[in-house]
Amino acid sequence: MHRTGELYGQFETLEQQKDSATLGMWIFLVTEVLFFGGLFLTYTVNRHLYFTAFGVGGNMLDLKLGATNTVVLIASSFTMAMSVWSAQTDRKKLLPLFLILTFLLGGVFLGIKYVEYKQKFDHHLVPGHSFDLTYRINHPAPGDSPKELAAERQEIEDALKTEAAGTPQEQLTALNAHAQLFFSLYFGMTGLHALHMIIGAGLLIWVIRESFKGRFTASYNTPIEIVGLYWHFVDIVWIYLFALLYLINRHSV
Amino acid sequence: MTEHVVSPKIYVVILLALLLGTYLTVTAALHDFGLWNIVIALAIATTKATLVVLFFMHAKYSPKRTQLVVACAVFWLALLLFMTMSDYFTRVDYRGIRYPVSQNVFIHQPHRS
Amino acid sequence: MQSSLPFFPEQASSFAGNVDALFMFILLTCLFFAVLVSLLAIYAAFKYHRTSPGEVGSTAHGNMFLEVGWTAIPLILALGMFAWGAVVYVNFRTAPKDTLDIYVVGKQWMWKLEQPNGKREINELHIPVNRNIKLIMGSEDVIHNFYVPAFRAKMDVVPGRYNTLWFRPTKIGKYHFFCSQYCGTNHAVMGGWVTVMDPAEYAAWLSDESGNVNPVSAGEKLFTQLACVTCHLSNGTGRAPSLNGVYGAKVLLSDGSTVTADDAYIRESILQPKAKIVAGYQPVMPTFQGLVTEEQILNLTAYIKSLQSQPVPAKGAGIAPTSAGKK
Amino acid sequence: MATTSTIHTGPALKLPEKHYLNTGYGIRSWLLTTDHKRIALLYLLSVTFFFFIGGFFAMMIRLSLLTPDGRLLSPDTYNRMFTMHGVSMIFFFLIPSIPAILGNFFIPLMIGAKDLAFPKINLLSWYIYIVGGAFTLYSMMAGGLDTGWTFYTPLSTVYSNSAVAPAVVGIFITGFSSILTGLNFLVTIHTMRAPGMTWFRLPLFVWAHYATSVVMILGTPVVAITLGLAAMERVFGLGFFNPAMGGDPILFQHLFWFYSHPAVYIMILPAMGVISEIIPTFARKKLFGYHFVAAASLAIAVIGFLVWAHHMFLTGQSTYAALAFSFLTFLVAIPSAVKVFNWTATLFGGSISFDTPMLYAFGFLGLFLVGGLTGLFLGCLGVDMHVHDTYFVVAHFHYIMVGGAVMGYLGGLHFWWPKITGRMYPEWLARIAALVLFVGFNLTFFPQFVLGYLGMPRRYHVYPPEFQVYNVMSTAGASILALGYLLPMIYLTWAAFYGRVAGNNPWPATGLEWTTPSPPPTENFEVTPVVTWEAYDFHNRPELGLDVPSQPVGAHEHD
Repeated sequence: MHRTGELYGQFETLEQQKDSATLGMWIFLVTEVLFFGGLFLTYTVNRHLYFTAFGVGGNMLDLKLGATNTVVLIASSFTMAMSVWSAQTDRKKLLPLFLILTFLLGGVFLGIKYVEYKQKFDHHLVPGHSFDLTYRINHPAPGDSPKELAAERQEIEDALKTEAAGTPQEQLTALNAHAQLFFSLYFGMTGLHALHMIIGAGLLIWVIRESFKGRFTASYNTPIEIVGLYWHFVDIVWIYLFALLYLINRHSV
Repeated sequence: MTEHVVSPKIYVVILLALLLGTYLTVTAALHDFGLWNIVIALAIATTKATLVVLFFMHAKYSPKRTQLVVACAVFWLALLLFMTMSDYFTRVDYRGIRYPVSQNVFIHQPHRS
Repeated sequence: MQSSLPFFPEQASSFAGNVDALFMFILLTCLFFAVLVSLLAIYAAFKYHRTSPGEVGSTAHGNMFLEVGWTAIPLILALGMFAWGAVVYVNFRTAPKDTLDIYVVGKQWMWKLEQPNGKREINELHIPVNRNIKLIMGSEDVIHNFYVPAFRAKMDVVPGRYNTLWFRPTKIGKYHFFCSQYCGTNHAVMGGWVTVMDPAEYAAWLSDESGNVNPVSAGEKLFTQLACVTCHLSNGTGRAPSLNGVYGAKVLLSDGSTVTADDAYIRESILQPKAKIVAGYQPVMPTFQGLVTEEQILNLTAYIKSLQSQPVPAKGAGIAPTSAGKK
Repeated sequence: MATTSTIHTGPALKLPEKHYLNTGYGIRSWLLTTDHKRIALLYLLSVTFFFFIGGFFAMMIRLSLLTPDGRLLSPDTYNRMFTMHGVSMIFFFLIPSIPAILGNFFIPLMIGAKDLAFPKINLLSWYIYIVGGAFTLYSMMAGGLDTGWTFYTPLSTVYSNSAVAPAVVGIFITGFSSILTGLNFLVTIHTMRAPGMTWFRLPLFVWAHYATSVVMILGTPVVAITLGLAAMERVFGLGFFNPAMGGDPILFQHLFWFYSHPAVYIMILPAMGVISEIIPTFARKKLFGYHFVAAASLAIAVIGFLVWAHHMFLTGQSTYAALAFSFLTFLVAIPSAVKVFNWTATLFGGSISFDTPMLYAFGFLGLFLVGGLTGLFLGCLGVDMHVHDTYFVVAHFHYIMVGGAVMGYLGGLHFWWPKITGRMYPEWLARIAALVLFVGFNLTFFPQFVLGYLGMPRRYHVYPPEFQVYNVMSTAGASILALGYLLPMIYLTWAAFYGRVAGNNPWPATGLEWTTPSPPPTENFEVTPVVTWEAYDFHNRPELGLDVPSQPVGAHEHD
């Protein structure tokens, strides 16, 4: 199909085109909701079955980094919304600025996520053969606060009491297995989320390039709006991930 | 279809509300409210998500059709979660006890044949 | 199955009649509609056959009365089927109290079954006629399904949990049982025979122990081997409660609740000792998960059962005093 | 030649000068096309390929079951055969067949659009399908697959020794093809309708695809993530569904059936849509109860999502949940019944011809009746406890999926073949093939109902000898069925090149797709059509050249 200006051949009008694109994106987001939905269900069922072990796992996540990331992502959602506004009101200088800000905030998020992942690797909290809930308390790094470590030890000991197994070693195996489920889900959910962030960042690079060319105007800004919808959706997923993974049972520390 | 331009003022207000929500949810999580912690965390998350959908994503100003799409997403996600959990919450084990009472799942080591 | 073209399997359990009656009800209802619709379609096809190339049909395009009618009538019939089916199923899922309990373990690709007295069978099940039988089933690997067509009953056997299947055989004979959940290579041969016997014959068969180790003595041996005996002293002075008389009695737990010491409780206590701690004792018992096989657990249970008649010490038993009310 | 229906008798018909098939000939003009019609043909080829792979496995299964002791195949080979039969037929044939071929081709034509809303995404869908198919084919060659198409854990994730991971990844990938197709259809139906094409003037084929698309976009992502988790479990040893590591195998079944039950509606709804086109055309009469049939499609799509755990009545699911799911299962039967009644009612007062598509429609009606009604037995808790996982289930879903969906698919192919290729197929040969299929099908699958009630479990490589009689019948039927499938494959291909030129509207039918030349031009319509008539209205369409009694028709123009 031939393209006339910004109008693709299968459409009659720009309005119809925008209508289709927006609806298409919303429907795609519904699909995404259900895609993450499968993970949320797996999480819910296992949280129901292994409430304590999941609590221990959640408390091993870094609340400060998680909260910072939430703020960063909310801010990037805001700058994304401002990009849409800039495009709609024909502010051709502001538009790339806000888009770049969004992109940078997204980068900061991924950077912080990298730091968190690295911590988990260092603490042997990655599912697999070397998974060990007690690695950190047994191998403290120089910078670790003793108070924090003591709290962590206490929590694991409390949790062990609820695991229905025998010798301390076997109890630990069971707790490890259940906590490993938590971390499998943690990496699965945040990993899939990060993958979405990376795709979003790729889309941002594309619209930033096009915005420098001045392609987006008050009458044609569909791509900005579409990328915006996607970006906000990724933000929403994180809002829930933060609550479910980082916050539940946090008080028990 | 005329486009609704949302003013930056609203965006700023929503941004502040979201940041406030984040502060509240972290603070609430650090206090022990028992099972209410879960409710609070999810309620705040849902409020935040709703704000993002309504204002940042312009669902409030979109045609009914878009709102229907959003409603479908929520509805089907709820179906998936609640109908499955309805099985888990009402399951009884072989003794007629609700499952799981304790973690009464016996674990066999897997042995590949 | 005498006739060469059988349509119904034998009816050999209390469910069979119910299931077949329900089946016939649905079958007749469905046949009525299938025949009705087919006849109408065939009739119309000939009656309204096109006679000239340019002919068109009538302008009729709907009738509210018909639409409501053919929505409502099938709905009512369907709800009837649901209700009847629900009654049959709830009965099937609710085992009566007075059952003969048989432990069933499915593994790739055999069935191990164990009679209440510990007599073990592989791919064979002997049961007395007209007795409520309850199978308590677990799997060692993948999901299986225990299915006896003549009893019209089946249930999945899921690893990681127990499912139960109860039935009441009503006819003496030998019936196939199958694994009806696909479980890998030899799924098709993972089956055997259920032999329904006269109660007296069954009793004779059960007590014929040739070729079988007595589970009680096997359990007693294990009780020593696994060092259970070092804590569970029979006189009640050990670190763990005496097990004399505990089987079938109510046990007072540390959280104030009570639990009946049945096979399931014993099994759980062996595999997950920390799940329910007897009041007044410390959670010191190690788990035997992975250390004992399903059969050994059954042997241990049989031994503990045999202690039922032993004298209960005044102190050091976990049995709840009769005055202990509900929590 | 069908004198009863075809108005054109003169030899004057010619193919149009320029149409979508002759706009380009190179391989690039096909592999890089964004024309929905060409993409539909790409799907036609690839889907047919998988149909024959699946059909080959089916034949091996039936041959092996001829004797009770399974002499032909080893147990492992047999298990691979039925697994790969299921996987290729369900994920690579049935799910894409009608939507991606006929839906892709005809939805834009039926609503008066130049193309789907997102032509590039449409092409992308096909490539995704091919990549997913390649993974699955690789799994079939590299060790095969023996988990059953349902991939139940922990068999699939821990115990199977076959190539599970590539197959699961292949299906995961193919899922996105389905999602994007559904998305494309939904947007197209919403935003691309021609002027005058209101919602209630849409052909029911479009309504059916609307409902199908809803299922595709809401269900497919769930099975995608589920299979993704299963693949992680298999490859990295995670424990989501592995009881040995604390996971729950029943959770896998919940997640799997959340999609895979509605997936049945992805297969049957489009077939129902085809039948809703064929019956009015060959009865020359408006479809009875248009609004009810349209609403029934949506009702099936929605209620279809509420019934999934009826596949799990005997897993130890809670009794309460089983009751709820059984109740909802009976509800979903109602809209299907409503459709059948409306189709039958349409016949009354019609002017019925027995052209091949109509024969398929009759065949569909009969087979779908049996398939649908036997679903009641399975949805009924008290009967399911006996027939669950037996051949009764196998017979039931083949009546739905083969008797229903494939009959609808073949009916649709015949109905629209003149539009797709511009040429007619040989009518008498086609009628014979339709009859052969009907007879072969019933002989194959009806005995399996009896087998199932007698208690023969499904997926059995060997079986007790008393079941042999019915198995022999079934295998005999399968041979006839195979012939029935080969025939259309041969004569349709022949007809595409050498058939008689069909003209724009050979039947004639009322849809917009018949107002454009056959084969249609690349842009579908030279001028955007304006719709002024209701769906299936033969009485106010003088251009069809029919003898409408009460209304004098000016001139008998042939299109």
